[in-house]
Amino acid sequence: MNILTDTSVDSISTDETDHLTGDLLEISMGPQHPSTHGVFRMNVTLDGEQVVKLKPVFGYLHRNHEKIAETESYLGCMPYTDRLDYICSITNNWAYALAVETLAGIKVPERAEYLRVITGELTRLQNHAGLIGFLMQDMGASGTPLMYAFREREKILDLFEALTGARMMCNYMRFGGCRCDLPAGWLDGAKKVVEGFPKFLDEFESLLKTNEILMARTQGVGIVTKAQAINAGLSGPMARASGVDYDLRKVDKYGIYERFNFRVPLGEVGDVYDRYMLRVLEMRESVEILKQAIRDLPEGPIMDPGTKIRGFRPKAGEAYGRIEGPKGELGFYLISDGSPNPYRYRVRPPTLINLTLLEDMCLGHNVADIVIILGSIDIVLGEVDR
Amino acid sequence: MLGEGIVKGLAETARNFFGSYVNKERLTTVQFPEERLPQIEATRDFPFLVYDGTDPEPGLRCVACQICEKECPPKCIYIVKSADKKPDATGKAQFYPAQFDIDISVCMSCQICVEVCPFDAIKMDVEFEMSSEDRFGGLLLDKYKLAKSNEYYNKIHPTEAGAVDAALAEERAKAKLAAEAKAKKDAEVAAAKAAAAAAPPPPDATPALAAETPAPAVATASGETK
Amino acid sequence: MNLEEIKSQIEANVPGCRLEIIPNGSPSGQHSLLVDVEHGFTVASFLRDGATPRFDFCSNVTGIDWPVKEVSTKTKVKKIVDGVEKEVDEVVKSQTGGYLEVVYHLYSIEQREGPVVLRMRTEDRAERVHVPSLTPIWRSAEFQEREAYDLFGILFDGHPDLRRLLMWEGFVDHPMRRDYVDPDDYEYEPTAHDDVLKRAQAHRPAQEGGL
Amino acid sequence: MFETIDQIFVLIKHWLLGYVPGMAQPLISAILSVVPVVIAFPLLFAITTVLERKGLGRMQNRYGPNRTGWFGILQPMADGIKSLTKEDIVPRTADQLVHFLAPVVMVIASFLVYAVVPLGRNMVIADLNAGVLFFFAIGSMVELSVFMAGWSSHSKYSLLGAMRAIAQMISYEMPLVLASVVVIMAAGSLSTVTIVNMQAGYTGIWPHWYVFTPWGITGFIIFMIAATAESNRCPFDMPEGESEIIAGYFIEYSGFKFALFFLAEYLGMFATSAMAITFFLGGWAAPFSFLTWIPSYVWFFGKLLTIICAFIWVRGTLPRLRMDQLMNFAWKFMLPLSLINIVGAGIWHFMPAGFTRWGVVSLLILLSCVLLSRGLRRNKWFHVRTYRFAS
Repeated sequence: MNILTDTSVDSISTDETDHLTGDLLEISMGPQHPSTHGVFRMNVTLDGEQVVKLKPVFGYLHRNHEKIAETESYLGCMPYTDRLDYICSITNNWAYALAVETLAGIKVPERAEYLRVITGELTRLQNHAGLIGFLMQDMGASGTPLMYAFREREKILDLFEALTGARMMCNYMRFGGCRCDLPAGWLDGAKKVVEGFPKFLDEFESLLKTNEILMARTQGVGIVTKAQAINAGLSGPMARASGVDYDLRKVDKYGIYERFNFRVPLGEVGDVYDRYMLRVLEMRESVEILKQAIRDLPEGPIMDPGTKIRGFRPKAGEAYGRIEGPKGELGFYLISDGSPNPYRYRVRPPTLINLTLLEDMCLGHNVADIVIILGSIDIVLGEVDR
Repeated sequence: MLGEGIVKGLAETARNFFGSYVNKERLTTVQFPEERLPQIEATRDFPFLVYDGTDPEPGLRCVACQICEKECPPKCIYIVKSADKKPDATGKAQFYPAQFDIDISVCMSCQICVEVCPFDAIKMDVEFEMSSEDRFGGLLLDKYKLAKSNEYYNKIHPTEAGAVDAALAEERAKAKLAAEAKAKKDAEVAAAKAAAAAAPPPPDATPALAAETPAPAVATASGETK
Repeated sequence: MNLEEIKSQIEANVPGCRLEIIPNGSPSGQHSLLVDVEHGFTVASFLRDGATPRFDFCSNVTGIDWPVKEVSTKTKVKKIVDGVEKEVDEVVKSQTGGYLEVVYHLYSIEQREGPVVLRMRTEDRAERVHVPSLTPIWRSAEFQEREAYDLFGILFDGHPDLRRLLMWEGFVDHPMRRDYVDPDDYEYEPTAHDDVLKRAQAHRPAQEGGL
Repeated sequence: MFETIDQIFVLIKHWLLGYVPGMAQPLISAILSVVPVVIAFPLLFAITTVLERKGLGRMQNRYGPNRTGWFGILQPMADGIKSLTKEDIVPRTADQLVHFLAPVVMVIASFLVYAVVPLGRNMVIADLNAGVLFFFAIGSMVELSVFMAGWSSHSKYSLLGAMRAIAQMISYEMPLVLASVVVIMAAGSLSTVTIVNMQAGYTGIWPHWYVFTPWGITGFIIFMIAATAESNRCPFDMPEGESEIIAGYFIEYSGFKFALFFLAEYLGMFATSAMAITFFLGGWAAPFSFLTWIPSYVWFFGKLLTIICAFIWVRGTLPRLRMDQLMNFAWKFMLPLSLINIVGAGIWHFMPAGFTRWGVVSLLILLSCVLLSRGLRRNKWFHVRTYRFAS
């Protein structure tokens, strides 16, 4: 079996092999693997099909985002944040804008806050829809749920294009507000999409909710307890599936989230099924928020008139701003030394930190389970590797 | 009963299977080269340079101020400022870009150049079929490839272009008024030298704002009158 | 929740530790607590288990590089110049920085409080770059400390698995340091007008000759 | 007239054989029987690939292939040309000979089983009196070639895939055979032709298919589930599991060898479907007595296409099971149920005809089905959950 042993740098030694039960099999899942959601690699040691060791290997998509940002102006960093988690660029914009606003003490006009909530929640919808589709794809459902999810996601991306000009790299927010106001008829389109969305969720649920194969595959797989989740810094739906009641929209009440009436679903077990169901439930809550926000959207300016976008120089100091991104707590930590470029620009990537417990979750499970556990974490390599 | 959920799922896919034949909502695919989606007005991909009038050479609004070059996050714009001034579409002497290149293989379509441009000279295009066999040269657009007329801009982004044109017209009208006032004053002051100052200014190429005003004016051609 | 309160709580419970509140000049008002390296671990475990509120959630861990920087401050001093007393500007030059810093952003999920910003500083930027690892206390620091080690070269004592995270094994430098210089031997994507291209071109003959 | 159309292939064969000297007749006769089958089924494979891709596409709200030829009819030709012109890559460390032989063995085995499949009235290549036995014996050769492919590739993924495939195929061979035992009991013969003939009669307009008995329908369902697993179709496609072990045992194959695996897989699926038709759906027999004028082979291929469509439908809907769950299902549900089904068939045989035996046998099978599924469901992790919300 020597040839079958990986000899790469971070390969795991198999010295402790018990010769009575045979050799361990070491496989490298990724960086070229259809289910690692990008160029992610896991060095997996298998006993038969059971995982006895798993080491994630990062950095295949590393481009030193933080270093690039140190050479850019505060405005120039904004389009780069789109490319962190390229599925939900608008919430990345929001987190960065929030951090800069905290750093410089900028007030955001009310209409802009509403626009942020609307676009941000639409982002959450399309992210979660895509994720549950991909999770089913990882489970082997030959694309059908994924295509249904994408059909729905497409409508939201069309809205983004009509508003910001781009489907994914929106570059929509600015510190002090938003870049552009709604075009004519946009709100009606958004209303239609939002009202049609629960229909898609119902369809998706009747396709899969009571499916025996889905339940057998996902329940009891990749369990994270509440204490583990808090200690490992899990955030977003990952933490809430384990029963951690921590939604930054409720806790920090950033923006205008305290005005909206919505609930935070919590899981009991913390397995893949809970993570999947939580996303479905969160989508329903997001639809509620969107309905309220579209109803209440006030007129007014969308940019703080006192904020200078170009040549922006905040006072020396530092700030940590965080929002509840679709994937978890997305934070930006900025240090200013008074120059037009940030002295230090740090992204707190939710998906990287959610991966902390990957090995713990996978141990003792099968190869097939690794794939769905990874799928349920919802990683985007643009953000993990930055 | 075992299999209930499976049967439900089968019913759902069957519904979608037949639905895709009768319901246009279900079959959203667009057969691309033959069918095309209607152009969304806000769509953006790569920048282009707007020129007024019919000839791009004098009509380019760009005055090579190089703000976009500085602000461009991936640094894909390359500008060489001209040494001399040439009259632009309105007839005023302006600096112009001797060279204006955008490497669209580097450009990330963030439209920050559009936002920072004080002269409404650079705008976002919607043309996306730009594949080229030459990986480097073919994707490096010079100012002749980048220059597109204001009519084209009006066609692709009607609302935005309308607003820009209105603002520009207002600026020009203001500039004209100011220049007329100034010319009048000059005329009064220089009444003695009647031949030199009394000549009426050309209708379009009216001298404009004072040079120190940073407003998005097309031109600051006060040098002409002085 | 007040940073002063937490400071006094820590001082009462962790004897001998040196704490300092670093003020934050920005409107965010997120002041931070500088902890000495020797007591960093004890202070952190007290914050997680003993403090009120308990800071059970470590959100963000990152490194910052502060290279030696000369700061000149102008002060007006009365001096006797040429026998006459005059008010003269005197420039006092002082050095700041010269260390690497680790920042932890702590929150309390139970009490919904935070953030408490915890900082630790290494002695210098070259050799003595050790700080205690807080991974045994907060698991969430595991990858982030690895990243700080990778990108800044901060050594975390007590980290269970301190390897590079984003750069590959065998990479020598730490790219997030302020004085980092690109090795200049990557396969650059040629771009017209790019100074990168020029550098790459300038580098190529040397590389071909050298290898 | 209808008789002639029904027997047209047989008549053509006999007419052609008339020109052949007596000594060569057995050989030519064999060739004349084999060649149409070897042509017809790959053709069906081509049609199925288009059908599958278009059907899946429609289920997923998209068009599917529609660019090559009219409505994408020529897509399999394009695929075939593509795979023929692709480079044939053999890993350096692979066992070259076995690596080459594996797809060949698989295709040969897949073709051999068609020898006993009655495609229409008087249309069978070889009417063996142990035809069913032949079918299962040759069918298990596929396992050999799968293992050859998995082992010789010298890749970890292919090894995993081969191990999964062997475990799965051997486990599901059991219920597959046991489900067909009821038919053999009823027909009293191992010959496929006899089995079909036994089902060819009608009561009124209703046919005598075995599927219209309680043990028949149970046997049919078990047979179809096992056939899905045997032919590595979704939701039992673990040996390939493209999201887990990428392509399983044929991960290291490319070009035409890959296409051969693909072909063999579909041929295997057709063969087991054809056997299910033969055993339970009356083979080439028409479903109603007034429809017997339609040629028998049309009925056979019609039924085959229907079953293929069902396969595609299932594939478009279900996610994949996990290996251990798959094994549990085979050994704890399928196997006991097929054994009970045999008992049921026995009871049926010895009870007088009428509603009583319908009731007794149905009750027996239903009861055991419920009990067995409860046994599977006893697992703690098998419930629809409700969720609470934070206050």
